[in-house]
Amino acid sequence: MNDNFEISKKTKIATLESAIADNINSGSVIFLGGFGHAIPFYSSHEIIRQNIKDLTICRSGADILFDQMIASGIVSKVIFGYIGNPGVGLSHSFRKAVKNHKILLEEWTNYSLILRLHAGRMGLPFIPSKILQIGDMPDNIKYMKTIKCPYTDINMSAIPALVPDVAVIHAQQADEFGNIQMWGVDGDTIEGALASNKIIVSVERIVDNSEIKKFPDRTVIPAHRVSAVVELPWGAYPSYVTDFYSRDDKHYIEYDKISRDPDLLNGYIDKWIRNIESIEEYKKLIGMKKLKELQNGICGLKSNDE
Amino acid sequence: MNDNFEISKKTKIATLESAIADNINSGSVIFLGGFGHAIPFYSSHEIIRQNIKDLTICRSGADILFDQMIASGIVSKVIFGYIGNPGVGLSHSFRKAVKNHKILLEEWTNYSLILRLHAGRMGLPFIPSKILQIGDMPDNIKYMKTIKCPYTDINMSAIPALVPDVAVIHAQQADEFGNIQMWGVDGDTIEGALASNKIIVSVERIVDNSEIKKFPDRTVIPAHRVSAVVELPWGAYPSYVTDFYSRDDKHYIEYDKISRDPDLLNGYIDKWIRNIESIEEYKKLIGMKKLKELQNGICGLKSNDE
Amino acid sequence: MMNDCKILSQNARIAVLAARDLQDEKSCFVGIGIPSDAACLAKLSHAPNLSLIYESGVIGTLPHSPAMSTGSPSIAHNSDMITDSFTVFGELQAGRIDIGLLSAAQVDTFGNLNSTVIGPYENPKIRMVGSGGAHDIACLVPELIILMPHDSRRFVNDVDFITSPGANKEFNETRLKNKLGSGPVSLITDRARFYMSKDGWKLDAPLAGYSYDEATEDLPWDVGKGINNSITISDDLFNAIRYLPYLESKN
Amino acid sequence: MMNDCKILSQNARIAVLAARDLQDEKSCFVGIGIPSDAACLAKLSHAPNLSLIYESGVIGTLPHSPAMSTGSPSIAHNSDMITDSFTVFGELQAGRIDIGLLSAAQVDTFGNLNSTVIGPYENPKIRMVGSGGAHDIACLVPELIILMPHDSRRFVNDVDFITSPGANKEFNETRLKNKLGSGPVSLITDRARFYMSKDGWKLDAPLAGYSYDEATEDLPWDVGKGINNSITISDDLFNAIRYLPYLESKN
Repeated sequence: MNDNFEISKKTKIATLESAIADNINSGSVIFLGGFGHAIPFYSSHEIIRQNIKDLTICRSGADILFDQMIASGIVSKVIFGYIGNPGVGLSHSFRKAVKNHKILLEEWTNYSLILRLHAGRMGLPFIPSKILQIGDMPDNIKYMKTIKCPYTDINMSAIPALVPDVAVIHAQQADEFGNIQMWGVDGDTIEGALASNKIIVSVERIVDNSEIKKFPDRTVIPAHRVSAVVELPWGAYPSYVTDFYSRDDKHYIEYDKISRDPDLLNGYIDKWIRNIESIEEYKKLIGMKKLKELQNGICGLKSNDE
Repeated sequence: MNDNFEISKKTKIATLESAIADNINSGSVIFLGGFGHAIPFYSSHEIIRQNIKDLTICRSGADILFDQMIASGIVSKVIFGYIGNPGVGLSHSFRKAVKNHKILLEEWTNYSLILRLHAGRMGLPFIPSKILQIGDMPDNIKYMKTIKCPYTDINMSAIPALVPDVAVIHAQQADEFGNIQMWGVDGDTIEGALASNKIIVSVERIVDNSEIKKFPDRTVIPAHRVSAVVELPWGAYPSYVTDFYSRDDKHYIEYDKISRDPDLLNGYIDKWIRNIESIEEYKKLIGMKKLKELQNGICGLKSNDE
Repeated sequence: MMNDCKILSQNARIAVLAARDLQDEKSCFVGIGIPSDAACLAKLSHAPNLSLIYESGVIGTLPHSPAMSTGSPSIAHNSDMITDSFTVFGELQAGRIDIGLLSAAQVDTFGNLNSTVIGPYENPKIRMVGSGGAHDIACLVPELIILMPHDSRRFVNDVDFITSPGANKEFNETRLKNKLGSGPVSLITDRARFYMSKDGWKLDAPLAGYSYDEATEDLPWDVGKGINNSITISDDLFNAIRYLPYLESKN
Repeated sequence: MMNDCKILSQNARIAVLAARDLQDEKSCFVGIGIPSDAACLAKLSHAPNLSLIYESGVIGTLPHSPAMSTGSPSIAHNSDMITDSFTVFGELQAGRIDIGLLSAAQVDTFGNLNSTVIGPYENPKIRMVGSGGAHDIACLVPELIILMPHDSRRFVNDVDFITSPGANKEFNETRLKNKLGSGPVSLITDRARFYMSKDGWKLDAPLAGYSYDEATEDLPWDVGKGINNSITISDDLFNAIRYLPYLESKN
C-alpha cells in the first residue's frame, strides 16, 4: 500500500468564496437545492455578494431565495415550476421583474421540471410524460415537442433534459472527501444535484469518513461527483434543517411585507446579504434568542449520532 | 375524533399462506425482490409449496431462488437480465430448462430490465435508452421498438414498461399497517415493488408505528401500496439481511453441486422447501450453530435501535 | 342536533365539506392549506386509513400545526415515509393516487384553474406563482376536488390562463385518448358542494345553514337547482375540527 | 529489483496489469471478481481517489474479503454510499462514470463479449448467465477494459453471441452517431496487455517475465509485434496484493 494512502486522498473542503468563484461564472445555469427544507440561503447569498451576473436559476418549487436573487439583479432567466413565498403569497420581486420585462421566463410545472432534471440525471435527451398536453401550459412552453408512443400510439410530451452547469445545495453533513449525507425532505434536491455537471455543497457539519460509513444509505451524492464542500452551520436559515434547527416562519411572513417595498427590500438585502462577511455575522444577525428557539423546535427526526 | 381511531386502522399483517394464496394466481407475473441482499427465499418457497403454476418470474439479476422455482416446475417464463449463481457459476436448472425448451425466455440486460420497471413505476408505456442498439441482444428482444429523439434526432431504444401483477420482497421491518423499511443493498427491489400492482412483503420483524416514524427516510414502500405483511425472521436465508444476519456463501457453493444432479436437487427441494411447514422448521434446518455464526457475521451497518 | 357550520371559519367550512368526499382507504395528493386540512379532518373522523401524500415526498403524516410549505417541519415530523417528489409524482402518473385536492385564484365552470397570471401571459397585470404541481395533479389524478372560498372574483366565465386543465369537452377527449386522469369531479366552497356535469358545475346542495341564494350568489354559471336540500356534517367530522385548532381561529 | 509476477496467481496477474490502467480520481464501474480486485489494487497503490461503483448501487468501498455478488455483505460493509442500481446505471448512461471493467466466456478481436450462450441462441449447447449489466456497461462507458485469463478457448474469431458489443466498424459508427460510450480500449490477460486498433487487438507488451510467444500463444488474431518490450509492475502496486490475501491464494 502507498504509505501516504490516507493523506494522499483529496479533500473537497473549500472556502465559500472559492467554492463559488471557482465554479460559477457569469451566464451559468444554476440549480438551487432545497424543497422547503435545507435551502442553500447562505451559499447562494455569496453569489450575490460576488455579483456574478446574467445567471439562469432553476428548480421546481422556489421560495424567497429566488426572490432575493432576482431582486439583486443578477438573474437574467428563471426555469421553474413555482416561484412564491409558500403559505404566504407571491414573490414580489419576481412579479415586478415580469411586469417590467426584466427577466426571461421558462415556465414549467413542478413535475415537468423534475422530469427535465431526471432525464438529465439519466443521460437521456428527453423523457416522455402524460402531462403538458392540455391547458395553456403547453402553448407557453414553445419548444416542447410531442412524440407518439411506439407501443400504444398515444401522444406524449417529450420533456427535454435539463443539465445545469452547477448545483448549489445544502445538507446535514459531509466528510472531507465530499460524501454528502442528507435526510428529511429532499423534494427534487438530489435529482437536481445529480443532473448537474458540478455540485457545490454547504453542510451543517463536516464529519469523519467513519461517520459516513455508519449510515451509507444516507449518502445522497458520492464524493467523486462533488466539486466543493463548505462547512456552514445555519447556512439554510431561514429555512430549516432536519435534526438541526426549525424553519423561521416569521422571517418568511415579514419578508412578504419587506419585499413589496423597494426601499425596505434594499435595506434587507444590504443587512442580510451584502454586508455579511461570515456565517458568524449571519448568526449574530439572527440573534442568540432565535437560534435557541429554532434549535429547540427541530423537526424531530433522529440524528445518527443520538 | 373517531373514538376508534387507532383500532379502526386496518392491519396488513397476514399469514404467509393467505398472503400468497390471496394474491398470486396461476399465470401471475411476479417480481421477486433482493439483489444479493434480502432475497425473499422463504416466502417464494411458499409459492412452490402451494404449487401455483404457469408463473412468469422477473427481475434484473436473479440467483438460486430462480433456479429453485424453475426446478420446481412452476415457472413457464422468465423475464430477466441475468440468471446464475453469483460468484459460483451457472444456474443449472435454468440451463437445463432452456436446453429442453421447457421455459420461455424474455431476455433483457440488467439496466434495461430496471428501466422496464422504472417506466412501470412512473406510469409510462416506455422509457427511452441508449442501450440495446448494437450487438445481438437487440435482435433477441424481438418486439422492442426504436424511436427518434425529437430534439437530437438520434435513435434510441424504446424500453417498454413492465408492470408485474405482484411483487414479493423481503425487508428488515414493517409496522402492522404496512409501512416497509429496508436499508442496505436494494438493487432494483424498490423499483420492482413500486412498479407492481400488488406488493407482498416478508420482514425480519414487525415494529410499532412509532419506530417507523423515527426514521421515515428508511420507509421504502408506503402502507397504502402494500397488500400483505408477514413476519418471517430468517426469511431471506441463505441470502442476508443487513443488521440481522450474513450471507451463507457455503450454501450457495454447495447448491452448485446439488443443482447439477437431478436426484440431489429433488432431495434438496423436498428437504429445504416442500417438507418445511414453518419458519421455525427452516431455522432448525439451518441449525443453531450456523444461525449464530451468521448473526455474528452481520454486515455492520448500524440499525436504528442501536 | 344539527352541527352549526356557520360558527366555523370560512376555511373550516370548506375543509369539512371537502373531507366528506375523502373515503377511507383511499390515497390523496394534498397541497398546503385547506386541502391538507380537509384530508386531516377526514383522517381524524371517517377515514383513518386515508393516505396523505404531499408533493415534497412526505407520506402518512397528520400535521397538528399549520405548515407553510409541503416541505415544512410539521409535515415531515411524525410522518411514516419521506421519499422524493419524483416518486410521488410517478405514483400519480401511474394512476396509483386516487384523489387530488386543488385550489387556485380563478376557476371556470369546467373546473379550469388559474394560478399563473391575471391579465395576458406576456404582459400580466399580476404575475402569480405558477403551476407548481397543480397542472400535473389536474392532468393525472383520477378524481380531482377543487376547493374555493366563496369569493365572486374567483368564479369566472373564462380563466385568464388555464394552468390546471378541467373537464371541457375537448380536454376530456384528450384525457380519454391519452390515458390522463379524468379531471374535476367536485367543487367545494364554504357554502356548498357542486359536481361536474357535461355542461359544467351543477349544485349538489348548500351546506346546512346556507340558502340556495347564498350558495349560488354571484356565480356566473347556471348551476341548476341542486339535487339535495342541504349537506349536514357528521358529529365525528365536526368534532374533529378541534384537533386542528388553527383552522378554527383562521379568518 | 524487478517484481516477479510469475509468482502470482493467474487472477492476481490480471488484476495488477489491469490496475495500471486505472488512474487516480477516476470513477470505475466494477463487477465481482477480478474487476473488483483490480480496482482495489489501484486504489491501494497509485489511485487512492479512484471511486469504485458496483451495479448493486454500492459506491466507495474497499472489500477486504472476496464477495460472491455485487450485493454481498463485504461490498456493502464499510461503503461510503448505498444507492440503487437505477442510479448507478443512470450515471453510466450520462457518461459520468469513466471506466468499466468486464470479463466474459468469449472475446473476439474487436472486443465483442459473450456471456449468453455457447452454440446457437435458440438451441444452445450451454446456456450461460446472460448479460447482467455487461451489455449496458459495454454500450455506455467511455473507456472499457476487458479482463480475460489466458485460455485459448476464450479467444475466438467470432463469439457465438454478442452480449456486450465491442468496437467493430459498424458498431463504432452507431456509437458515435447515437452518443454511446466509445467501447473497449484494452484487453488484459494474465500474460500481456493489448490495445484496440481499428483492425482489432494489438499487443502493447507482455507482462515482465513472459515472452512474446507466451503472450500471444494460440491467439487467433494478428496482434502485431508489440509496441513495448515488457510491462513491469511498480513496487506500490505489487505490494498492494498482500492486502487482498485471497487473491494470492486463488488458483
